[in-house]
Amino acid sequence: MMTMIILFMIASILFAYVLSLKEPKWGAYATLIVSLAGLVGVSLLRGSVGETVSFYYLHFTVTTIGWYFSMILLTVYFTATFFHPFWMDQLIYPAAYNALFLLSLAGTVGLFFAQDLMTLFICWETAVWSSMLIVQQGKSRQAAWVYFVMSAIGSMATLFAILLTIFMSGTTMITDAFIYFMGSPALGGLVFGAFILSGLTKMGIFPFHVWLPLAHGSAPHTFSPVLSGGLVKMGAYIAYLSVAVFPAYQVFGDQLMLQGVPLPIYALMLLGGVSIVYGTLRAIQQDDAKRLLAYSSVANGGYILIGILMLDQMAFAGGLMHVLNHAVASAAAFLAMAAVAKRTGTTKMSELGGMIHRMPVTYVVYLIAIISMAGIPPMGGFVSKWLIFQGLSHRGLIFLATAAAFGSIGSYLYVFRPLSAVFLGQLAPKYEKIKEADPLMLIGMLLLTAMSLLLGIVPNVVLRTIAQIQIELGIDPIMIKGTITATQNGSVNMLSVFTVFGFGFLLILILFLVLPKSRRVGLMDTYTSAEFIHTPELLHYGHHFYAPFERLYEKWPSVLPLYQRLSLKLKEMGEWAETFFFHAEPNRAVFWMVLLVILITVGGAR
Amino acid sequence: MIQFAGIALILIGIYGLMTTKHMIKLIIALNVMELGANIFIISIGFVAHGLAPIYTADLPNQAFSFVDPLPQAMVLTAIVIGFGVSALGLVVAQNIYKKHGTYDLSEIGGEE
Amino acid sequence: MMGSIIWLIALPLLAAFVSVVAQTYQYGLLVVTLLMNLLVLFAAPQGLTIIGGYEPPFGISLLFDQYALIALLLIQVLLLLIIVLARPLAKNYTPVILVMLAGLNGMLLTNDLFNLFVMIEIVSIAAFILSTANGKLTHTFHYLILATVSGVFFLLGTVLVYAYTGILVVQGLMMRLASLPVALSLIPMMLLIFGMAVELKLVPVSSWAKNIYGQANLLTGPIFAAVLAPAFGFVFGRMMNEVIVLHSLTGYTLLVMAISTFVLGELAAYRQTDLLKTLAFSSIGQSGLAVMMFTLGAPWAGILLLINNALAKSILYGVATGVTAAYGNASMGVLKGVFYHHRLLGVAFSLASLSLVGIPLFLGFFAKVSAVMAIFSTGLIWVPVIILLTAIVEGAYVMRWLLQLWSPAFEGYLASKKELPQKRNVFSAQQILVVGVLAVILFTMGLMPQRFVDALQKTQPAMAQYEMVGQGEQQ
Amino acid sequence: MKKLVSLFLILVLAFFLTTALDQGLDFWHSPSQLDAFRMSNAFVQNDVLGEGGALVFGESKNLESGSANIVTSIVVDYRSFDTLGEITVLFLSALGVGLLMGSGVRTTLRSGFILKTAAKMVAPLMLLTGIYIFTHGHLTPGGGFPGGSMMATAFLLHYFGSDTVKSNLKPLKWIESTAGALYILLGLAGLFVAGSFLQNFLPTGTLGHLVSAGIIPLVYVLVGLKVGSEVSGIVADFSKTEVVS
Amino acid sequence: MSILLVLEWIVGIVLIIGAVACVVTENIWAAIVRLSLLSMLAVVAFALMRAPDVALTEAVIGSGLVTFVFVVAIKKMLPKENENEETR
Repeated sequence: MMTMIILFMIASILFAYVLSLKEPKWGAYATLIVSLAGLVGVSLLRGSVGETVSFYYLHFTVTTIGWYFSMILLTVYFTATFFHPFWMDQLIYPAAYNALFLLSLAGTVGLFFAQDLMTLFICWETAVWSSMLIVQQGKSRQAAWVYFVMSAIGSMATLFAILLTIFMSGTTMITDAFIYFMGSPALGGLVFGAFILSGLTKMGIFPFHVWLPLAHGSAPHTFSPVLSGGLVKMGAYIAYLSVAVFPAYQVFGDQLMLQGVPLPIYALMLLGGVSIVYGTLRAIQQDDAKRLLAYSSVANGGYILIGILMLDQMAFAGGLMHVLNHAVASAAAFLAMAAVAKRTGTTKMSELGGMIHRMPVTYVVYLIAIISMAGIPPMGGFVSKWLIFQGLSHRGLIFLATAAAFGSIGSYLYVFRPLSAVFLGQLAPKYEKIKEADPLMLIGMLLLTAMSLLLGIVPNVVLRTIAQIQIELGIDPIMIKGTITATQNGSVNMLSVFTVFGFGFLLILILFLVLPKSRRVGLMDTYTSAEFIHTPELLHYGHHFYAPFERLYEKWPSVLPLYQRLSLKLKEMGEWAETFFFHAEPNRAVFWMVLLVILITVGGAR
Repeated sequence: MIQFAGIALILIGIYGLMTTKHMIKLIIALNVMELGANIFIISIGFVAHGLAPIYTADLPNQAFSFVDPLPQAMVLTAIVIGFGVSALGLVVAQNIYKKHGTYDLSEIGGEE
Repeated sequence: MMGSIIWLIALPLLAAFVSVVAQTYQYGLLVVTLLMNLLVLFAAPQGLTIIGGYEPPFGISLLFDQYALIALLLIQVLLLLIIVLARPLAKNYTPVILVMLAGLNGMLLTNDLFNLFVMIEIVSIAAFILSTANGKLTHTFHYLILATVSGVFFLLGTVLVYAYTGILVVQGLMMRLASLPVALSLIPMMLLIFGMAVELKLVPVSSWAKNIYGQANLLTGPIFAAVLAPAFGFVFGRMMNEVIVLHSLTGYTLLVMAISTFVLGELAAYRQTDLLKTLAFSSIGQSGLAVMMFTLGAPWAGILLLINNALAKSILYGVATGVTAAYGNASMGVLKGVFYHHRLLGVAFSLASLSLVGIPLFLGFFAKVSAVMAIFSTGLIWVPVIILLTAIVEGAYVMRWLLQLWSPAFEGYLASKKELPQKRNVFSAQQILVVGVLAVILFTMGLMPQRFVDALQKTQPAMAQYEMVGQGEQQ
Repeated sequence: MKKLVSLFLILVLAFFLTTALDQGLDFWHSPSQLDAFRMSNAFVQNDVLGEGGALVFGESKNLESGSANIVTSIVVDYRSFDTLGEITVLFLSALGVGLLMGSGVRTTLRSGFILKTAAKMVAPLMLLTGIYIFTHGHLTPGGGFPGGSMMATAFLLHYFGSDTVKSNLKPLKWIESTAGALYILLGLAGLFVAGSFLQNFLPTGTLGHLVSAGIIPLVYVLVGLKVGSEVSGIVADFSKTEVVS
Repeated sequence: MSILLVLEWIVGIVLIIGAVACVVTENIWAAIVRLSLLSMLAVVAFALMRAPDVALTEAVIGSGLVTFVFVVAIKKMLPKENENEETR
């Protein structure tokens, strides 16, 4: 089965490429079919856990966690492909886009099924460079470059860790190799730190988050959902590997314990907490909807990292589930934005508004997505955030719990902004004639919406798989019973929650229908001080949306200048090297050679 | 003594290479350096009271020894190579002069 | 007899001497010679070939083993493809290229230290002459002075080796030298190392490469970066294997030189805004990496790096110089988006640069992995850290170029708004085919890393002896 | 400043380098005999193949090298391959000079009466000397390189001394090319006749006779011709002036 | 024997002095002439070291041809004032 999937992927990449050369649209449909086939194929693998396949120098095995992650990724990729046929004309190299899209899909799926460390790294890097080449087809070369460089920082650290592991343990199999470090904590710490770094960069954890807003913001609109919902989750898998498969808690067993969490892991969790706070605050500030969602991904990455690093009954389950919830929600949100961008040509909130009148279905999709993202009850996001919060408060990790709570509240602020600025408010005159998104796009978006809802109503469908993962890892599984999800602190029945919220919603709907209708007012249908307004953007709903907060951001510290300064420093060092060692004058080179000769002769004479 | 002269010539040549920017003088310094190297190499094969390594009719009958012929063979090669390089360097310098009107590298600057 | 390895040297020389008078057939002679050399390479048995009928250590002999085979094969194939690629330019320099070919083959085959010096001089002088094709003679002069100084150093080192050991044969010379007291062997070893440092582009003496490589044309760029550089790398590997005894002083000096070459070269490349200059500094850096591998006693990793670098650089330089010649300038602004017009060249260029950076699925990745693994076995854990940190810088500038060359769109706008140079003719179909062949070779080698990984596994126990650096101290 | 620093460095280097080299080479006491471990002993004794005995000038026959001048036997027999490389270096630099001097015509060096007369008288003499030197390379000091160069000098004297004779440089190229090719063919003949490249496959005759030492005189003649033509080529190229366009 | 030794010393010292003079001088013509003289001295040194072959080669190539090439190369380039006297 695995072999077939691999061969199918390779063949389909070539097929999609050749087809796209002929006619880009066909290639786009090919990506749709291929990713659907991949989804079906991988879903069939559920039963064959433990099966191993060697393909050339790559070794794969089916694990529950791998299956879980690849299902998430394939879902995101699959739903994104519904948009492809409509975007081919916006790309410079559509054929390359289609082929690289499938290549990155193959890379990510390969990553989750990797059995040995080399396969892991090869699949990882394949996904990175292929997605980098896709990102550059969007609006910005700079963004693609920053994405690559940040990824490279992570991957080189991981490569170091992987090679050191292989060298020390003498085996390349992930599970066998990492066990080696049980006996050597010092080296284990180094390997752990280096290995998880690629996960951190990929998830956009605090000091490495700079690429996310850039890349998400300027990637082709069809690829942003994949970046945020899909590729970022590769980082979660690395985090999972480095804490669950790598015996991190045992290796750090003799370190200082904070509420049962070793200091290094706690430090990482703090970084996660910082990401939550930082991402939330920055997201509030953004004007571009895609950048806003990107910063929200930073914040949600923090949740996922904290949850997975806890490695316990509740938060771990919450973290893993949040991977799915956030993937679905953020993909849906990005897709909704893509649909808007397709019709209007922009994602700047200050240029949009009132889209609900023209694109109601897209609005619903976006609404459900952000409810889930913010963790408001009836949607999936609530369950996972609730679990993480439960886990944190159970352990008594006050700071992190505070950060998580802050992030939840802050998320109301930022998810509401695009909702009101893009979809609500008044419709700009130039958008009077736009239509609802194409039915094919709607199918993709609605699939995700349905999943978000479903995850909110019956989270136990997913939690069952997660419980099995926990059992395989030897930690207490999350307790599930019918529709009740139980933890040590309490339980929640999402079905009843949904029923309550459903009643509430119905009530409001009835009131809305019964009460008199509000009168629609055009954007320009107003005056102030007896003057007509000629600068409509000042009256725009999204204009100075959070004016009260804006002063807070005036002196907001940014990390990007630090990296820019580092880059500048490197260039200065290069210049320095050029003037000293690469100066085009024979005298100087001879001088250096003489100096070295003297060094050696004098050194040898002692 | 000749060995010292050889080493000294090498070092003087290097001194010239380090201090001058005049192309002809650089080549001259290079020649001095090569000359020193050749002298030094020959001196390595020297044998006290040795004879030139040629069998002739009037070799002494009693025990004698030749100087080492191998370094001489090497120097023979080195001299010819040195000539080749000097000639090439000169022709390059000459062409640079034709283009820039000076032999001084510092006046030409980096040819970008 | 017909399959003797000596043909690899005799044939090009004969062709070179004949080609001076038979000027109409020069180019054909060159191609035929290279093809025949390939035949000889497959026909010749491995082993020691004596010249003049005198066994080593007395006579000169040629050592043809697996190592030499790899190097020779690489060089014949690359040179053949390059002269086809740069045919109009190569025609003017045919005798020089022929002699250089003989010198390269001799350099890689010879089993005699002084003969190695002669061969190195032949190759250097051929390189001087070729570099005049760039039209920037001050740089040629600079190169000439430095290479000649280092040649004198090499000669003195050779002679001192002879004075102390009485022999010149390369194979096994290390044994003799290692039995000498440190005070004696230090100076000749130092001189031999500095004798090669200029050609290896090691840091304090690599200034010539910046301009010779950085202002290359379609002929000199690929030849310098893809033929001469790996050839000298292979020779250095042979020397490290058979001749040079590293004391802790020379060893660490060499290591520091190699590391700083790698780091400073890549840093300098990072700040370049000229494609050819970028590639020039990248060549300098990569050379440092390969030297590092040979210094640390990991020849396999060094070989892989050299092969990868040679193949990648032949494509990169071929395309870069071709594009530069067509569009008039190698600066970032001029070349923005050119691959929109030349997609096949762009694909080859991308493949080569991905491989150069060491990104998986390509040969460079396996080279880098074997390099790092090899260093781990020497116990110097901080060296891989430097290598990988520098690899980030390397990846950064290579990707910046790749993105710049591929995307014609304005920054901040979608593809519909293009900023494109006028399309110019870069290569003929035949030349594109050559670039394609090179890319295919590189790609297929990346697809077959199994043997390299196997070799990697095999070299692990072999390289377990803790420190190659400082081995001379044991006596 | 720069000069002072350089001077200082050179002096430091001089001191330490001489000290270091003195340890191994012992500058003040030259050995009274060749060190036994040096391989030259075998060359001197013609004993590389292990069949040597006492060598007597004019009597010893069929030696492995057979040249009375041992330097010659090293240069042209034991290490003939180096010599091949060496003439290749000259060939290359002649090529390089020719390429860089590309478009030029013969120089108009002012040749006065003295030069003209001297050329007429000295040139044939020098030519003869040159030929003598390289044909007797295996017996007396000298050989192909100085002999060839001397021939070249003679030729150049003739070349510069005459303004009527527009000397054509084309034959030089032919000589150069043919001599080089013949050298390699001679080596290849060794490969086919005796089994290894550049092997001395002719009988080596009696030590000290003109016709002895197998291919050594032949090779030296070829080397002399080649060096002579190359050197003349280099110098003639040098003295070209540019075509005024 | 002692004469040879004395000669050796003299040649050595003169070689060093000559080399310094050759490298230090600002005048190119002087440098070339000194290089030529240095070569001649080296010939003597080679002869003293019992290397007649090398001495002969150095005499012809080192001091003869190299000097000649130097002179020809430079005379063509720097002759402006010299040529004025003869030709114009």
